[in-house]
Amino acid sequence: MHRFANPAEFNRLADAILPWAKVVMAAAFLYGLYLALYASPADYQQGESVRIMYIHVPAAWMAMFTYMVVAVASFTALVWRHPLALLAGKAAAPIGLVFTGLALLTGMLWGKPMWGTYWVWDGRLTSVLVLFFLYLGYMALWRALDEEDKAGRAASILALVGVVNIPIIKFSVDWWNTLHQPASVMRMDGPSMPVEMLWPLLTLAVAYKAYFVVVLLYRMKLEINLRKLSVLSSLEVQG
Amino acid sequence: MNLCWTTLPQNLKLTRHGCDRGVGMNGAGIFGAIFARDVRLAWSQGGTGTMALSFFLIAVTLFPFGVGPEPQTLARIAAGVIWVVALLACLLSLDRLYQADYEDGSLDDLALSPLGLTGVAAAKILAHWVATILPLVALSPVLGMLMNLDGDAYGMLLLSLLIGTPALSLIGSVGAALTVSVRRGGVLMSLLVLPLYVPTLIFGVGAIDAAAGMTDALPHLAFLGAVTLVALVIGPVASAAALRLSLE
Amino acid sequence: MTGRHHSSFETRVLKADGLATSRGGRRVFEGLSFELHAGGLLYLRGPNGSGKSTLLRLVAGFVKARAGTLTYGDSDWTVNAPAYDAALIYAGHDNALKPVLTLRENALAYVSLMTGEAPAAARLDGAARLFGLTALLDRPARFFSSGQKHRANLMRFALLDRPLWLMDEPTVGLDAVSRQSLADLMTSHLAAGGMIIAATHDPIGVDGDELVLDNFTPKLEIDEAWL
Amino acid sequence: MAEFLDMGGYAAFVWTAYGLTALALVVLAVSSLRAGKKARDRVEQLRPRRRKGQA
Repeated sequence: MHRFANPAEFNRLADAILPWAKVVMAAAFLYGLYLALYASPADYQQGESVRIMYIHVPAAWMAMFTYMVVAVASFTALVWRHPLALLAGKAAAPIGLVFTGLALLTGMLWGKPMWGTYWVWDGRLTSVLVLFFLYLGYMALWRALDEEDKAGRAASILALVGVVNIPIIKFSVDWWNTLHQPASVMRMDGPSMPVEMLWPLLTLAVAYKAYFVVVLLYRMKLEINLRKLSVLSSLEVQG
Repeated sequence: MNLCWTTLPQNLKLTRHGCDRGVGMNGAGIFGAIFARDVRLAWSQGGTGTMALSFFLIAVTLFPFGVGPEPQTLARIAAGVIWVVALLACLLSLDRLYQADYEDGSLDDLALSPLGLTGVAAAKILAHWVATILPLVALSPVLGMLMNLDGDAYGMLLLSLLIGTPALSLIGSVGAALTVSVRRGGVLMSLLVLPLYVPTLIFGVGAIDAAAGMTDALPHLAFLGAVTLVALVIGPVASAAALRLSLE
Repeated sequence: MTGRHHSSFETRVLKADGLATSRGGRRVFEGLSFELHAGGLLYLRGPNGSGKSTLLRLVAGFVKARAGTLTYGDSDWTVNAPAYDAALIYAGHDNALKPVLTLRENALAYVSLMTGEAPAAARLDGAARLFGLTALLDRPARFFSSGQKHRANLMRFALLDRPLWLMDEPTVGLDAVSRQSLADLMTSHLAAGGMIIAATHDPIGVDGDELVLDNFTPKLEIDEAWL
Repeated sequence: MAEFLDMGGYAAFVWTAYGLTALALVVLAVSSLRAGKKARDRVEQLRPRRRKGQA
């Protein structure tokens, strides 16, 4: 079995990483929020509401990034039958779901002042919505099958099928978006942005990533202990 | 009669070794047998053929009651409604694609066929598409009339359904295989599969609207075909992997 | 014997060495070894849950072995699927019959699934006669009693010429006549050089070696790392 | 300070967005941490008894 296959080895690694990740997270959040809320200019068009972008875009990025993590974990779990990789997928998915939910929420709160309606069928927002359903499907499949190991591998297959389809979905939604509504709402996230706006965005992106590492390790520890519990209780049953 | 297998090549076409009358082992024969049996079952009593067709008819006729009978309104949403309902009919009929075999134990036999589970899945998907989806496509012009679809779009309606619906069967098959051991897995399957149907729906309807609006529908069809090809690569392989899980 | 033509199998040795597997997260057996040669019959004994069915499903390629090797001649069945060698017939608990199809159609479907060709009519009738199902050949399977369904499922052993037979509780629900037919079928298969592994409690009347699954229960239920 | 809080009239949207985001992230982190601790404690509870049983 691989070096990281047993939980004790993983816990040691996690305990080594956690303090550093927390420090980076705290620093990046503090500095990022300072930049985002105070030390960056308002947009000439959107005014102060552009500040919502600083937490909307990182959330959307992390929503996508987390699904990639789930897909890689699923691939490892299926190809090398690695039990911890299986649990990593299960641990990461809820975080991805929260990021996706936040991206949608902040997208709506950003759209309302500008376009007068909360929901705008903008290409990127719609892709994030579809991603939300992919997360729901993955997590529902984990719970649907009674045997944990089978449920994990079934969900892993779904994640791999999903990750192959994500670029196709993204492309088709953007295509559909230009077809029906040429003006795009969220143009403000490309590098074409003024530098003063890029810094808060990147800082908060780092903060979100560090946050992801911290919570993923928390949830991995949780999943490992839950697995141990089911193992121990199955032994109790046989006495 | 002497069975003289030594080592059999592990590809689809397993040729007979120079036996005098050994039992033949041809992959095409096996594929055809599975296909024929599934098409037969789809249209036998309790099969999905009639069910999908009647759902398709009834569900589309509901829309005029909902949005009102004005021809302009119906015409504008005709392509979208027909495609969405065809998609749902496909999803409904896929629920039992593997579950029936799983419950009566014949999934074990399917897994033991020399064709291999990927070939078996491909045969069953093709049977589902031919037996359950083609009738819908054949009927779609009638529903086009009901929905006052633009006159020039009928050809494109058929063409886009023909090119796009195989992807629905292929991806839906993966959902069916993943939920084969789940009681009432149909609801879960739709959650797993519907997000993956979005590209097919967008390009499918896009082609029809382009034809109706006298613009070039070719790009839509090209992307629709591309999505189906990707589904063709993923569908049988992922379905076989999922089915192997349920055999353990 | 009824019109079952004589076939001789050029079979290869089925060798299991140190097999271990787990099912439902629980280890089932460990260090299990046996050897089966042409003409050999192996009975699997042991209480329910000791892994009789799991071992049969492992040999059939449905369950993956966690450790150990299983070779059939030069083909390693722990690596590539036994299905491709087309060397075994597996009959599980369920009777794999489509209720809508008649017995003839079900048999035809099974044989063409395994070989790509339809069975000879004489052979199909012979198999039906063997299990006393001639009258039901053209009736849909949904009218069959469970005993008839089970006998219909056993017909597969008379329809295909394959060296290795895997039988899971074959005698369940069989009356005396059918039990004798099964015994005769098995005897002639062994005489022709075939091999059989049967998980069963009651005696079928054909002598063979015994493998008691209890001797291979795993020492450690779950590996230490997860405790 | 008041002017900062007003966010150019968009106070409601900006602060709701930031507030809900902070809330969601904190709740996720804390619940994950706490559930992990609870599960670990129950594992510790079960394990010694198991070892005693074996001894």
